Amino acid sequence: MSLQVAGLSKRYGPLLAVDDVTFTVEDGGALGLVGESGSGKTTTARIIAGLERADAGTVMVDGADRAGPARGRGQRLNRARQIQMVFQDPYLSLDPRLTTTEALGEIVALHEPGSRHSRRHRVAELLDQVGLGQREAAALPRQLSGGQRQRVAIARTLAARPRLLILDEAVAALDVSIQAQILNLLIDLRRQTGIGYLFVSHDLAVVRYVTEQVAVMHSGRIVEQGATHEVLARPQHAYTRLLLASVPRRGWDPAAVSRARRDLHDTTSDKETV
Amino acid sequence: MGAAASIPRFVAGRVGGLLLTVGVTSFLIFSATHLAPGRPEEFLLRGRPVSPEALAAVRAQYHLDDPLLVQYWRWITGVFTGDFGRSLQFRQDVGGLLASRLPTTLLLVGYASLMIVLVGLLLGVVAALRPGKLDRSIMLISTVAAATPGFVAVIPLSAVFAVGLGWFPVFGNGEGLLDRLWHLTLPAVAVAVSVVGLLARVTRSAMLAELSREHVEVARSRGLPFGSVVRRHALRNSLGPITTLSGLIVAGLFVATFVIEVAFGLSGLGSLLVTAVQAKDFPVVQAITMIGVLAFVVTNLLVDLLYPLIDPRVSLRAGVAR
Amino acid sequence: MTALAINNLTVELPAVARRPLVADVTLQVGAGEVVGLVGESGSGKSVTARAALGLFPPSAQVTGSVRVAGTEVVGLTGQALRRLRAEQVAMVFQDPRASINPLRRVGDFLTEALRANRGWSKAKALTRAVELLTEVGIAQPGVAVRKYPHQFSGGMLQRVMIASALAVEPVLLLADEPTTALDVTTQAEILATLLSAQAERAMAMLFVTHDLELAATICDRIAVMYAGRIVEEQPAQRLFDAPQHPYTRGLLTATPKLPAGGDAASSDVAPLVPVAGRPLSLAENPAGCAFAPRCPIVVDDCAAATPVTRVRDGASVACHRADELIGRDA
Amino acid sequence: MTAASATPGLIRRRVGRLRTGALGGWLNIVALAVLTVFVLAAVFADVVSPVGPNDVSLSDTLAPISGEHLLGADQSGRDTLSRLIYGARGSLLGPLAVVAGSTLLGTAFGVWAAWRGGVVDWLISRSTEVVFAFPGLLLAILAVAMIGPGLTAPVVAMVIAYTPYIARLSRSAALQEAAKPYIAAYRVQGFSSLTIVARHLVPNIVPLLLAQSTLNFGYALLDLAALSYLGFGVQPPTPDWGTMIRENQQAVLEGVWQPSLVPGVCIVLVVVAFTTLGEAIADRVARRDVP
Repeated sequence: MSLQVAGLSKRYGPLLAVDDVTFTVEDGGALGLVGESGSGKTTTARIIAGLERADAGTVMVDGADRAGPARGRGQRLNRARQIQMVFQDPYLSLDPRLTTTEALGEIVALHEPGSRHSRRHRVAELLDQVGLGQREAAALPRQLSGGQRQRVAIARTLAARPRLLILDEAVAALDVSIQAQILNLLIDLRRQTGIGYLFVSHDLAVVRYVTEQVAVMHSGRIVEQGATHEVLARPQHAYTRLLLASVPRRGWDPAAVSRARRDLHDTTSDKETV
Repeated sequence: MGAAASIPRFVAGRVGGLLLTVGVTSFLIFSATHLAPGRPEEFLLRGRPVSPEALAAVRAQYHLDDPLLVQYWRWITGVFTGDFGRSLQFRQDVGGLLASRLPTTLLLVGYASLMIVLVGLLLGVVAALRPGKLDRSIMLISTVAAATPGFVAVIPLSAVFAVGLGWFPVFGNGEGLLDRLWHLTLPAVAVAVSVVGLLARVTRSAMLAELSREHVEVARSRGLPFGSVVRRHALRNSLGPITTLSGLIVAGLFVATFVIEVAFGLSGLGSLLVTAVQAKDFPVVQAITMIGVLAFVVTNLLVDLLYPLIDPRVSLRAGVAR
Repeated sequence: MTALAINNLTVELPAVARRPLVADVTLQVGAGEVVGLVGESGSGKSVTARAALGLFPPSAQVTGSVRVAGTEVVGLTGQALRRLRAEQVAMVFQDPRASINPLRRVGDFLTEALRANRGWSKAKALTRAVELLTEVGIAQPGVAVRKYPHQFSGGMLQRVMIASALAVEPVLLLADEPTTALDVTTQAEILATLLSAQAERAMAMLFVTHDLELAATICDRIAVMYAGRIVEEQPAQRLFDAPQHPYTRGLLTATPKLPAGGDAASSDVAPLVPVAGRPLSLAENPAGCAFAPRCPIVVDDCAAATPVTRVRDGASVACHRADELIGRDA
Repeated sequence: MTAASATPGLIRRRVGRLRTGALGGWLNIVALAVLTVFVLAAVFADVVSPVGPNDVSLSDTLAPISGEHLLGADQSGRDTLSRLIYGARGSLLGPLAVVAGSTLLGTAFGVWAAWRGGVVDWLISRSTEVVFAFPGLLLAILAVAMIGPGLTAPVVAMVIAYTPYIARLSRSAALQEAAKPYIAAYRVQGFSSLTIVARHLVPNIVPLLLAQSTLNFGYALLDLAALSYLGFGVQPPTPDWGTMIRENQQAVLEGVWQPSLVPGVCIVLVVVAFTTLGEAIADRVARRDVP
């Protein structure tokens, strides 16, 4: 199953949030969608997930456009099995009243209705897939740590056996030591199940570990896309270069970076004026 | 954004909204009393048997045969020229009746509002700034006060201050401003009690919410004197919710005073409304209800217009964007 | 003179947390020095930094000593505490949007401290405010002072915050995650502004961050906190080259990195090595080393006693196995 | 964006909520006890009441507190305690009906407006504004003028008057809840709108609505008592607390205050109890939202 996004646009009042965005995620592939806040990356992701409607453009999966509203239960479930989404805030993305087991059981019952025994078996399998134990299975979201909540959120998406997972800043709210656990979990899951990723992030270093392809967004447009290691090694667009230069590392000079940024803004639109 | 250009538009928008609301509510009030069971002319004629001609004459005099919309139109255009029709009960112009009753009600509302805002704000601010015993005592008192409606407060007030100590009169409106105020003191206190409690509680929680804001912590971390932090940040920023509530309170007072007028036998709009309802004197009921609604809507409009001055983030065009 | 000297500081909040928010912390910041305080959420780094302002959570129990330019801060109240904040220490907070009163003009925010604390006239304070805004790189400062916070971007507002901190002419500047709430490309500008102001005034700066890589690039020395304690402290470069505490090592191997010059074109990425387990919550207070449950080199001793901090060659480490680790790396 | 230092914020939130409940937890227990006593008295009035509510004994007119009349007797020589106990029925049932009706209607309208948005939202919001313009008591008086005195007209009017408050609250709560990613996650999972709203959204705003409805019970009781006091509510000789105050007010001027004060105190007690409980629930709701 490949995802083909073409000519996607979305306007909020005077703001063109997404401007003619086109890219493809191959079956089982992983594309990083990189940009800062306001770049339109999250809106793009939400349109693909079906949470927002695009003003123009198509979202093709297996030759069918899923940009319009779903017609009927069958189509809704079918789309759910194509694409699932993991959100940034692992606390707010879980119903606070439901334990892990209840939250997962509900989705399993929707997508694979069967005997109670088979459902329980499937829930156990999902918990195992994301590395959660008995304690976490019986816990409410507020009793779990950030990393554990994000594991629950991932398990919940896997319950529908989707072919593509959208990860919207899925590790951004986590502490570094936990972030690495979740990143490794994502890498392992993909290796085991062949699932594809659309990995939305502001963090180029993180994108490097999870994706082979990357698209850089700026002010609603994709300014550069290509193989991740290529783009990181030889960025073509000035904005990509700035983004790369902004990441602190040894010998990093913030003053030089901020000069580069000012130059870029002088040449493009200046959105940071007072 | 040209602030100067958008202020008239903002005001116009709000006033337009107000007119729409007043239009709809006035029609509801008018049609409601007309859909009521029992015919007004039966009251007019006091059940006396009359000839059909006499009945028709009465109906014609009060325009009761016109279609509802025509009657409504006649009434609403009259309202804007001060003509509220004729009272069935007193057989005189409603406008004149209202004019004689309105001053008492207005004075009572003003007097009570003053007490409420002064005492309520003070109690709320003190409670927020003095956690511990004082806060708890004020909260207990204002919780009880908020639960004490005027007609209950009347009992201890008149038992102690009128009957026991004899400081204040129990009945009557008084003559001249000072005498009137003297007569209205107990009623005003009775009206104010529950609302003071409410305002104190809201002020306290608004202040506490602001005091726990990060920018207040930052202000303190900059070595600003505590008094100045409280005044310039906590109190200043709680003005929004406090003003909104005060507006609602003052608007609602109109109706609260109605009950107290009855309790103290004051001849204001409230006592007039009660007798009018009992007598099915619809023109009076309509007029007073309409005034109650107008008071409410206009006060809220004033608060709305004040809001952009309190909170600069409120875009004049978009209204309260929160 | 030492700008900031924290000795055995412990901050407890029994009503909220079972373990101390900050436990037995000792840390110095010299004049003109930039010290990084690094740790994850709940590690106590912000509480430690705020201690230098005498800003403790309400009803906190505080023991130990915090000296700013020789003045003891713990127990300081009233006028003396205000003078400390007005003249010695200033802080740049994480979220400028939340730190500045949204209902008052930016100029008001900048001048109110000068007027209240120094008794300056409005005009004099405003002139100074405009100078400071110019220094932190705000175009048209004369216009900016008349605007409200919501009319600024986050990055610009953080510059206003920095200007207000500089107005104090502080001995010690505290920066609590000053770029975390901002966009990646804004981060460099804020840091450049902060660092140039620091260098020009030879201020001492305590820089609090969760980002070890960031701390390493801008700090002279770094202290790493875990569960309320400083587990390791070293000069920045050496901390990077030879981390000694297993937690510091874990943080470094768990942080995703961009390719360095040589292997840039390679598509092979060395896997991340995460730290196992999860951080200690405020409700947990196990005996012994707080990191023991997550530590790859844990031994029986670790759960028995809290490790003492040992100093060697300018590096201090709180680990039962520190000697072995240092010996192995040497 | 990235892992922020949550500590001071978290502490501030937790300490902050320790300070909001100014009147300790024991008050909640007292409030519950008070309400239990009144509800039991109302339900078992026939059993616990010393005499009938309308048993007249003219020789006991305005009798003081004594062994025979534990709370004295009124102007007509009726036992105050007995009238109080029977009066609890109407005084509590009226507000219950108002709260039940307005909560159901208000929640339905509010959630509908929030979830559908667009024209539905516009219509509901505008209608809400119109009803807002009527203070509850005024609407009730108007209803009495139309339909006549009794419990029905005021209750119906108050349901209409209270519904917009609940509608506005549930609309904004539902909007806030619907913006949370867990609701988005359910949409992506393929659940129908009805399932999401009924199984996830509404249950998550119920505690908030419960808090407001508990507070509203107190306000409705005050409004209905005021109507009875004006003579528009429960009609004599059926006992009602508001009516009792009205009937015995004259006696205050003669120095006998207990027949009117006692029902007044009952009103205050019950309203304080509902306020206390409502705020306790609201406090818990606020606490739940701190992770």
